[in-house]
Amino acid sequence: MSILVDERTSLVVQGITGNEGTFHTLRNRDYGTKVVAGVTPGKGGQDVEGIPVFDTVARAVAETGANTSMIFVPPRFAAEAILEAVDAGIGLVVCITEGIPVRDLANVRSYLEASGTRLVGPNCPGVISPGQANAGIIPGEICAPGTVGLVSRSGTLVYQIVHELTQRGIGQSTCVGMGGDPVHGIGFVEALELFQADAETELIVLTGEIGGDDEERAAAVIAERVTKPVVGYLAGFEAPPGKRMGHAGAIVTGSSGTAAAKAEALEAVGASVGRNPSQVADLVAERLG
Amino acid sequence: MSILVDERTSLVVQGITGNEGTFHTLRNRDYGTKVVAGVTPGKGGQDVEGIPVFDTVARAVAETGANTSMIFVPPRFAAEAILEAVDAGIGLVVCITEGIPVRDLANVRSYLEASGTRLVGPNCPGVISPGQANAGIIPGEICAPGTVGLVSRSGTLVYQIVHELTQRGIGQSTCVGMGGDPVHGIGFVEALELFQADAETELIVLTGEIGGDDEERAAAVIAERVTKPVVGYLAGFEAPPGKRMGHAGAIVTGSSGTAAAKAEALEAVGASVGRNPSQVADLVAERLG
Amino acid sequence: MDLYEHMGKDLFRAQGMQTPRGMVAFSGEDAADATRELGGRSVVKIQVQIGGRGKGGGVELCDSPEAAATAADRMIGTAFRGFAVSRVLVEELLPIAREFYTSLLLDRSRGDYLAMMTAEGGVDIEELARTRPETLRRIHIDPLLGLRSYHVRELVGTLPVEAWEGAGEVFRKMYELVVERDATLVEINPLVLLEDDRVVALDAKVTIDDNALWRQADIAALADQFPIDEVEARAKEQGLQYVKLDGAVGIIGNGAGLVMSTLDVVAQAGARAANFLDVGGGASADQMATSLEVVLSDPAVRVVLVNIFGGITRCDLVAQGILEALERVDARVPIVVRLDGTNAEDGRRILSDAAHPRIVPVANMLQAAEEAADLAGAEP
Amino acid sequence: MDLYEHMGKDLFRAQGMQTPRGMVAFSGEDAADATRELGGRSVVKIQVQIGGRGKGGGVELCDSPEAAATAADRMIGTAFRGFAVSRVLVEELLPIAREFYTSLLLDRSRGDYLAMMTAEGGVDIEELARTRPETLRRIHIDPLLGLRSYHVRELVGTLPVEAWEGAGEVFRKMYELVVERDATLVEINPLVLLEDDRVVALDAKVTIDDNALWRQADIAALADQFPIDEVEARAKEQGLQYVKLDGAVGIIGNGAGLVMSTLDVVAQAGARAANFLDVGGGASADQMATSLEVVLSDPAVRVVLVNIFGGITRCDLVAQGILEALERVDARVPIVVRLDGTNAEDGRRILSDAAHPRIVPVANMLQAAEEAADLAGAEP
Repeated sequence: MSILVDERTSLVVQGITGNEGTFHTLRNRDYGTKVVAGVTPGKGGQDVEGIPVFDTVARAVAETGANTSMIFVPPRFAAEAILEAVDAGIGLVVCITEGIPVRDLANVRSYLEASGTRLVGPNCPGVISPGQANAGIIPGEICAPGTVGLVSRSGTLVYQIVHELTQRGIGQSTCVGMGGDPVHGIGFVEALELFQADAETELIVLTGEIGGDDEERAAAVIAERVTKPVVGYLAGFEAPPGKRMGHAGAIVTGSSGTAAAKAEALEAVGASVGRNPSQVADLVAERLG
Repeated sequence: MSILVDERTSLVVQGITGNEGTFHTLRNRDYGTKVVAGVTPGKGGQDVEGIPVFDTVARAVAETGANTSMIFVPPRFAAEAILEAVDAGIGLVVCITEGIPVRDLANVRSYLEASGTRLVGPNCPGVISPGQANAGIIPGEICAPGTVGLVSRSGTLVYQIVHELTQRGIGQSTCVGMGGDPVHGIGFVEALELFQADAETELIVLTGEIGGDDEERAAAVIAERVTKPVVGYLAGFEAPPGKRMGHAGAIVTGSSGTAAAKAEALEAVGASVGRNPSQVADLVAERLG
Repeated sequence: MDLYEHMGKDLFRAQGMQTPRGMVAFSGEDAADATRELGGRSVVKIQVQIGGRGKGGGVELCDSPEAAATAADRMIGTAFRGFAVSRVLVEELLPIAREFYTSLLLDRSRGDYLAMMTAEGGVDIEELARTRPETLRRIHIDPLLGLRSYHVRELVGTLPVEAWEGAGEVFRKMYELVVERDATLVEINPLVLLEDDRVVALDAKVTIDDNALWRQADIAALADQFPIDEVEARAKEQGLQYVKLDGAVGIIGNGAGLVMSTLDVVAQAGARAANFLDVGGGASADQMATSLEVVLSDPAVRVVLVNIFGGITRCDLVAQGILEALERVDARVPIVVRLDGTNAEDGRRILSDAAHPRIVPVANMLQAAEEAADLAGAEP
Repeated sequence: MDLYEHMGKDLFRAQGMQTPRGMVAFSGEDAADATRELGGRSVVKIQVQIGGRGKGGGVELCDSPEAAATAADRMIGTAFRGFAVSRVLVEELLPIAREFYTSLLLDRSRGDYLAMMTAEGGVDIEELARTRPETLRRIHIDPLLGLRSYHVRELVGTLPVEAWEGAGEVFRKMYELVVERDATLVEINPLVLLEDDRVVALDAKVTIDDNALWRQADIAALADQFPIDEVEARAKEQGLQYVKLDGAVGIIGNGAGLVMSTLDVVAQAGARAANFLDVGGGASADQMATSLEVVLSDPAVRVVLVNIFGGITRCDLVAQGILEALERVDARVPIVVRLDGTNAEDGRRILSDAAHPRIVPVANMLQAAEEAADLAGAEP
């Protein structure tokens, strides 16, 4: 088992004919992911190394049965691309695109609420269930199948921590990069619930950063309904207030959204919080026994 | 038990200061319904026979804890009134108003899907759980507490059938007038599910009419997950195609939406369908044993 | 409200859509003039609030003004499928390369809008959906989200590429009619691609939401142009819901569902209803009087059945209303009255005390139907 | 992007909101002229991209042009809470009857918009929400549904009735700024009711979504007017995410999270970061060279820590990039390099083969931090 993606994932890539889109599509197919279709308006009928390209997601779904979408289209068109996937009945949308206006994302999120579609991202590295499927840009080579579920706001911290885990011989059920934008799809709360319900996952690693209150809400969910051990990590203790640290969502506003407050919230509900990525991997090893 | 309304219902009346609003508010209070507030923009601070009036539903909820709204505002403002109730966190909205533009209702319905609010109506007589609460205009005098759940598109057919039941000594758990508009809130499907789950309800009466496919969808639900006996009635066998029979939604379009097809669909899944209201009551008596 | 084709096309043009040049003609002479102005050839089309004109002889290609006059004279003043024809639309003939179909309508089951488009022109769309669904593009549009470019891209997909832009633009305008003009149905069959690659609406079937006419005053004003039964018009003025049917039992009841049910039980009793009339919630003497007048003005009516279930309506007041009404109306036929519900006993006593020669009080709805059927069968 | 008050007010006026008459002044002389034009009295307000000016001495009431000149001279050229002051806003004094507070902002937890209004003017809103929540009206607006009249009715409810219409109108315009101008924050504190019942925005705090500046070209152009660190400006031109901090360890990494984490581990090792620099996904020689130049241009930097985790980025290419960069950049301090992930061994070998005197290769992130902290502590 795993969450979000697995061997039943049939991937359609929106923006498949762009450089990044083509590169990661082929990379994911090489990893073993079932990539069944691509979408680029106006390029329907073409193919990308044998993967058929359609003009709309609806066509791709009708012709290939795609159930998951990965989005690489430019920021001006990305919100519309998510909506298109929702209307086409796609179950999981993974939006890699960075720089989407937040108002567009607010519209998307409102529309998602009444739909049966889940969104990961945007501005995220995507989702990988090692050995099963990769819908995103997390390098498959650093992952290994196993029982640790990982969810992170930062992409490179996913890589860093997965790498440390794999080096210690600890595999992962699924790694989710939820993205660094202030308004996003699946967050810690949903990921925790999915991992808690996933039979294969034994321990959950949660990697947060400054800004917003995702981590604080995660802590509430851990207290209420997560029985599996949780190891946390927070980045940004040294970030000054009012400065955006790379990610659009990574900003301490006044006294709210600090790494210290988030670490405290997680520790208060029994999560072990590591001081650095390496220590996170040590704590995981320890708690897995 | 009962569905939708009961002794925990705290009613706020939107449009309380209009003639109809005042009349039915007081009638429902006399019936024993807990009417806690009214809303009329610009009349906040006044009262209607001791019931405080507020400028907004949000205020009414904040000050009185209202959980159910009954709407009597004119058709041009009614859709907005429903949205206001949704945003104020009202759990059940009963909209009596007739004549709301269907585009406004389509917007409302889309918004409702992501909310926790249920809508009954519009263009409906409302909901009564005899002996507990009345949120609407169904005359309490003709009802009696009991175990028959009734749901109807037509208002006067609710009265007619409830009357026949009560005269035979058969009481009702809840009577729902779902309304005669083409786009509406709770339909047969939701009512069936609620009655099926309600411990007190032993038998369900479903009163349909020409137009749309609510009855056909109800039949599918009955087949799938309703184990309680269902007695049906259909009005409009004599209605000619293309003519709107009073209700905006009561129209046979081409060969679709006929009473005969609906009766057939219900009988095919084991419901007993009466030929007239009196026979419906007879069938109920029979099946209750 | 179902619009005539020419009214629908007026809305199309106001929205910026392309339609053939054309004029409404009320006589053969008009049609000949119009045809002359259009260059000597035209298509003459019956204007009625119903479809199926092409197969029903309601559309004729005319090679000369004289032919147009003949066609128009043949059409005007007749009835098409029971609808009186007062006018025809005379339009230019266009060099058509391909014919398509498109429609946009309120999907009442889902509460959203359903759009369809296909490159197969001039076909029966329900038939096509059943037999060759792959040729038909269907999408749903959430009203809060609105129309998006991917909806349009998906819809036009079966059309030839040269028609994509034009057909997409037409569809955007159709959606504007839903949003801005409260249309619940917009159907164009055929939508055509011309030889110069323009995409033009050759037909227009538009329905506007009756509940929204208050905010579409110009469209509401068009209602005057439709032929309407005099009796229906009178009832409408009085706020009564009246539909003319073809039996002999006049029906008056309170509530649409109850009246429909009354029609059915009368049929079950072996007679047929002469009308549907919902007197509404109040049922005052005034409303009763108007209702009786309306129903009795139909010469086919041989008996009237008044079926009132008193909910909020009080039956004693209804009984008084009926008696007062009978002082103002010449009741030329028997009136079967069934009163039940709130204050029914008082109401029945009032009627029996009055002992009006035309009033036949009955105990319940079934008895009412049987009595009315009997009386309808008897000599008038 | 946080706008100056006067820019926010320009947007307000463009939207049809009322603001006091005023002029931007870049000198005491300007301020005196402006005050003369305003009738001899004015309020002089520091323009900075941060709040708290009222309590911080950034606002001064002036009874004469001379007083305004003095105030402006005192303010301009200084720094307010670390923000350089290049200008003041000189505004007319208005006859104020009451002061209110209102704001509208993106609620990132819910993905909708949160609006607040209270009749309590000039207070700390977070404090008020904690101590007297009943005085504060809060509503959420779903972006697809949009602003509705009941939202406005609820918001203005604690204000005096004579302010309802004016304040409601102000709020509608604020919401337009969200929809039309991509504002993520609009705060007016105070919003005032004048003695003649007009409602006027006395202040303006507006933030525009950086991700939406491509469709707000006029607002994007305002960025030139903000004081910006020269180094930050250079980094921005190169597409690098750079934030100046006040330690001695220059940090370069790939990915915002990893860079933040590097800042933290450096602090844990006892040193402080001189900057945040995210080199992004590519990490080519060009990007590396620019990154090094940017970081080294800060004289406080005594050591640079390059922390790269190769995911898609290949560490061998990064190593080559660093070496090439060092041919173009004068590396005046040691450069601690940690490479891990894809092709890390190749990368490390390339660096050790090169044996560049300034490069200090390390095995992992913790070691990198300790090494860097050590070097930062040593003599430069």
